[in-house]
Amino acid sequence: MIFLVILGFGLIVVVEVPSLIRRQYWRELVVFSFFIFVGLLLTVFLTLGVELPYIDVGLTKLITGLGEALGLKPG
Amino acid sequence: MTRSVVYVVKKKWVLLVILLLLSGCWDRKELEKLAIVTGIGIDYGEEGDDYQVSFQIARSGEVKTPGSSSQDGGGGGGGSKSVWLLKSKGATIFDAVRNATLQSSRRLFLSHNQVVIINKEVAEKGLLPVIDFLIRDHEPRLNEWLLITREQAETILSLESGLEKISALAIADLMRNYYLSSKIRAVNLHEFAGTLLAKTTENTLPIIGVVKTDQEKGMVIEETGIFKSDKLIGYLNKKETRGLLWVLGKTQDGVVVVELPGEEGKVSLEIFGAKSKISSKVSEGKIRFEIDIAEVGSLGEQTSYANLSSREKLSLLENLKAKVIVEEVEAALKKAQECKADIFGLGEYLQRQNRKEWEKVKDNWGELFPHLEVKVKVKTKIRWLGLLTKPTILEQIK
Amino acid sequence: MEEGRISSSQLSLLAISYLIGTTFLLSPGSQAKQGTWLTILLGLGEALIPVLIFTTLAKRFAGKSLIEINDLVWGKIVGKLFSLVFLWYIFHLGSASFAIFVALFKTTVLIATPEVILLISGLLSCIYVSKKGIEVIARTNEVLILITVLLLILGFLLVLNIFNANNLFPVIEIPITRLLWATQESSSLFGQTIVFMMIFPYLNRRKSCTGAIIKGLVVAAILLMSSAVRTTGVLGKISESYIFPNYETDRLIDIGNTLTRLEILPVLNFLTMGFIKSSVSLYVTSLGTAQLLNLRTYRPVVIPLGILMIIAATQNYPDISSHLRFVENIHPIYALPVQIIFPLITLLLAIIRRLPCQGENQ
Amino acid sequence: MIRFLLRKFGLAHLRKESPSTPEGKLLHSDLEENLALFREELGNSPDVIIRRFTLNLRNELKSAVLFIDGLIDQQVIYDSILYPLMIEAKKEKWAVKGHLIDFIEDNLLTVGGVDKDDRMPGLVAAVLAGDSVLLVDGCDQALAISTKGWEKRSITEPDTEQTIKGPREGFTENIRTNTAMLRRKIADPGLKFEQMKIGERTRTKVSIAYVKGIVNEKLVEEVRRRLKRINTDMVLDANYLSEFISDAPFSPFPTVAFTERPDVTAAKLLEGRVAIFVDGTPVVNTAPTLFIESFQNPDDYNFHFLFATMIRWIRYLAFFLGILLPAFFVALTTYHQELIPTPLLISMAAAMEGVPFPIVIEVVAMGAVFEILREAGVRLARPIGQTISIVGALVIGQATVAAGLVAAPTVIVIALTAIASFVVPTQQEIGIILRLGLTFLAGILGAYGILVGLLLTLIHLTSLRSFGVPYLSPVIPLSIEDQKDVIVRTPLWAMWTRPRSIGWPRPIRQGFGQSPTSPEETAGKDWSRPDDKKG
Repeated sequence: MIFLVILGFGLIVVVEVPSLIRRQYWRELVVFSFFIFVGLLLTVFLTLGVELPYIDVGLTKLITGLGEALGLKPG
Repeated sequence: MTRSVVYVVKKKWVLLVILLLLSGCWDRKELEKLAIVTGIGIDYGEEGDDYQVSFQIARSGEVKTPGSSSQDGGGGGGGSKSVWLLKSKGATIFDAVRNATLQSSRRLFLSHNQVVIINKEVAEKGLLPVIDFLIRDHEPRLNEWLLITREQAETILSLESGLEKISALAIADLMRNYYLSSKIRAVNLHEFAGTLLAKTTENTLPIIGVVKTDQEKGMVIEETGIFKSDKLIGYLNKKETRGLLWVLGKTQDGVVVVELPGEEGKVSLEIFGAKSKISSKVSEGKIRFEIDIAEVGSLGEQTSYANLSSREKLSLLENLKAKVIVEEVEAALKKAQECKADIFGLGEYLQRQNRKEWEKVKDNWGELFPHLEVKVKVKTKIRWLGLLTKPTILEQIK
Repeated sequence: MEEGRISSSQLSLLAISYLIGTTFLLSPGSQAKQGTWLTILLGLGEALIPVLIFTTLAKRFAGKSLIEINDLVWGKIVGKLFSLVFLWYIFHLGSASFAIFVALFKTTVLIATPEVILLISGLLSCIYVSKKGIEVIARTNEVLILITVLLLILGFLLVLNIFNANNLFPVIEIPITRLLWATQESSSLFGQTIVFMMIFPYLNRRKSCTGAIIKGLVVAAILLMSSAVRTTGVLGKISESYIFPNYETDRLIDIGNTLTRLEILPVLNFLTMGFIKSSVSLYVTSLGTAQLLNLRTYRPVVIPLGILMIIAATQNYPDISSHLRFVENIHPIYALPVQIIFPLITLLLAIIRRLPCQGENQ
Repeated sequence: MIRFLLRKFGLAHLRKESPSTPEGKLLHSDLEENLALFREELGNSPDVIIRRFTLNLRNELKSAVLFIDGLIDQQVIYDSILYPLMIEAKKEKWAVKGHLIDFIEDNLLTVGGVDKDDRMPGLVAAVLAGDSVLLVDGCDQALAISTKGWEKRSITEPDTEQTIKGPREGFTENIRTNTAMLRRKIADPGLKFEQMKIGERTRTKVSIAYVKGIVNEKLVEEVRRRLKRINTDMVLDANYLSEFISDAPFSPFPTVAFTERPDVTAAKLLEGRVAIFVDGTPVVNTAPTLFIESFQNPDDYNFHFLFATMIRWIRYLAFFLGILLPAFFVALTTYHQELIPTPLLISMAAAMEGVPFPIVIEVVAMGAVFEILREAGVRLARPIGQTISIVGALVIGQATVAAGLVAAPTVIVIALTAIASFVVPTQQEIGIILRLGLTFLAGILGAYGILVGLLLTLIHLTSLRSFGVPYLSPVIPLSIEDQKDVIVRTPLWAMWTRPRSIGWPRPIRQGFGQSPTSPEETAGKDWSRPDDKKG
């Protein structure tokens, strides 16, 4: 499974990077590789079954927290 | 530009192809690997509260149709019966459904299930635990018909229909053609569930039974069961059932038989359609309902010798018919009030028509309903006489 | 960065699809029971406030995207902060629409198929169209919206035989406070059109943005209201206990016992709308990121962001009902800063600072 | 990207290399030497004929006519070259003034096209093109006399584009004949041909045709540019060019259209398109090409418009059936059985009892079988081909079903698809590709797969352009007035504008409101074209 993930990402890199290099888009290349790396990291985590936090839950906590801080009643 | 764009295209397809190679076909269910369930019967098992669910499965091989060109339908096993009755036990319905696959070589496919037949005991204990799976799961259809039976549900499903190869389809058609007699209260799963959510209205379901002739057994819709929330508590006979249908405005066809005073023989008047209008009045804290039923029909048959084709005779008949209808409705009302079950949905009319009053009474509607006074007014018409002006008989014979 | 130009009518069509993209499935303000359509109507009215605010902002800085406006008005750091929040919001919207459709498919059509496959195969089209640029998105949308509207009308005709007008009354069954909250909920959904702040610069007639967006809003509202009426009319009381009321309505279609179980068609049809929503979100996120980091082209970041988006989709919510609660209770507040507060204070500061100075945008 | 790959594989130098061009050798004044030159250029292949004779004007001169047998018209050579030079020249004593060659050209040769040249390449080219070269001893110049004439196929109706009503003529292999046929259709001075030679070795005559005043000049310029770009050694058919000049070379959708019919070409030119004639093939390229053109058939305009409209809808329907039917079948029978009405489902299940393979496999396999049969039928001589395809189809269809290898519904579906796919000939190739892809997707993800496939296709289509014109126009971007020839085929008198996306420089095609009316209404009506008045 991990192998497939790596393969997929490798494919994307192979497909995207050459044109960037050819046009000397170094800045874009940096950004691209950063995001790709993050994506790869998260995907690997997911495939390894690491529990990542849920967005909605986090936002709910944040906003209710804010609401209480501001002394409003939470939605 | 073009080049890079096109290159993007190629890239995507490459990705897609790889994706497909990686992927199998998860949800594929081959048509010939399906056990097409047409009817479900629900009984209690012998011991305790676990269910015995019986599935009527169509043996597609046996159901010979012009479309099918493949010879002697494969796995069916030469049995001439075109359906297979499969019984399985389980703590819950879903459990039983999955346990069924211990016996069946094919995956049970519920999407084409037509009827759910539920044993009386189960109905008296409450239907909700039974129907929840049927609503929650994506496979069963919401417009499958619910029926109650005094027999074991499996016996009903094991009955042969006179005409159809698959009896469940026959039952479904019975339900669809309820209006021919207007003595069946046909309710499908969705309607039942919807009514369960209603604050005041109570459910009614048809009761199916077995009719025995000397050599063979057939099925028949006997009467209608009254529910309090999801529990079966009472019954309406055929007459009362039609009374209910009159109020619900579901009477579209059928026959009203009246006797002419002073003449022997009967006259059967065909119903061409009826509308009902329910209005609620509140005066000095008492709630009154008025049910107006407007009916149009024709002279269907006469077994008496009188010549009825005169206006006054017809209006007489109209009055007689009106009387019969009133009787039917009042009978139904009486039964409903005995059961404290507002099967007509009068409460909702109250809610729509005068909201405040409803707000007050909605919580003890069950207690209030039996003491409601309901006025029934029926207007009937006889517009057509069939193809005869007068009985085909010479006056002087009689 | 983006060569394409779109007409204002195309923009309205985009707005329509963006609004009904996911809303069709989990209909907004369904807590208002029979009053759903009413809350949508009120929500539309309320939504005009944010729309007018940010379109005024857009007109003031003609040809500038929200990111650039933020930089201009707030300077580099604060501006980028605001832009970041905005981009996160859009990104979240996109991932949410992915997630909702996965939920739909996992519960209805493709039970056993792993989410990843659904997500990736959906993402392919989104990446593809986003790379093609706004022009292609708009044109693709033209076709899809046409089909959608046709199918909606068809859906209406097909349920006429089981439509029961009595279910529509009484209109208001819930306390007024909840009604107001539901209104706020639907208005916050309409406010999502702020996403087009990134697309206004590519209008061929820039001044027409307000009209275009409002047209889109109105049509979308009409569509949503009609579908809400249809749902309540057909399902009645039970509608609020379903997760996907619209889907259930189509499950009930039964024409002469032959035309039954057509639910797959509307599902796919809504899916196309969701596709547009995800694509626009992905496109805008990439474009915004590119502008934020002053890249020369946004195309390289599309794929990585897309991947992040579907990862976010898998991590969006533990279960669909909790997401419903989120949309009902949290989103209205969560959307406030992005939809109203930031644009408003930006506009005010711009007025105070007399921005844009002459010759800065013309 | 291609450049990138080439560099990667070190093939870059191949692109630099271009066929060598022979440098121009001058003629000598001696006849023998000149002939020797020609021999070394042309070799002494048997079809190169050198006819020596003596030309006697005031004194006897050794001369020769050189031509290639089979490319020339014998009659012309004898009557208009040899006879005057050998017989007429004797009759009276000429006073030769000026240069001898000029004198001959002016006074003796009774042929249309004669031009003078003193360099080998031009003359050799002329000889190869079917002219004959006259060499006179003592002159370092030669005359290339046009004596072209060879066997031609007569004008017949094209087999690929048959019509029920309408003209029965189709283009031939000869470019002159073709251009002439077009001239006969359009007697407008605006109709222009631009000749150019493409192909280093074949030197194929290619001419761009367009109607000045209707066509968009930029378009013509673009076509010229793309044709000039081409640097290949052979052009044997119109496709040799279209593959070089199409916008999206990888797209399966044709962005350059083909036709063999003069009437179609004329119509397209008058809509503002450009046609590219290639010598040696009856096929003519027209551009820009819209997707919708595949559904517009010449007969649409030869029949009553209501009927034509109906037929066009049938065509749309058939196109979608041909692409989608197998996919839908697979999706329905393996994923969405709930959509099938119960009785039908049961009977289908009965039909599929005991069929060993998954339906996807069945469908794909049967599709492949059908394609094989079709190919065989096309390539073989017509009578055999038909028998083979029919018999094969019948036998295979019957046998497989009877043997229970394939379910009857599958066969029905495939057959229907096959028939449907023939209705829109120009989109057949795409039909095959899409059908296969969608069927696979349907087999894997059901209707969702189909949707994904269709989405990708739609995106691709919307992003396509043909010579700058959006491929899907006038549907996307929508132009209402062009729907007159898309959704419906309105009466011809109602089609008073040209397609917006193509013929826009001169939008008005004809006077407005010419619907036939009663004479007295028609009386004082002005039917002259608005844009004529303004210039």
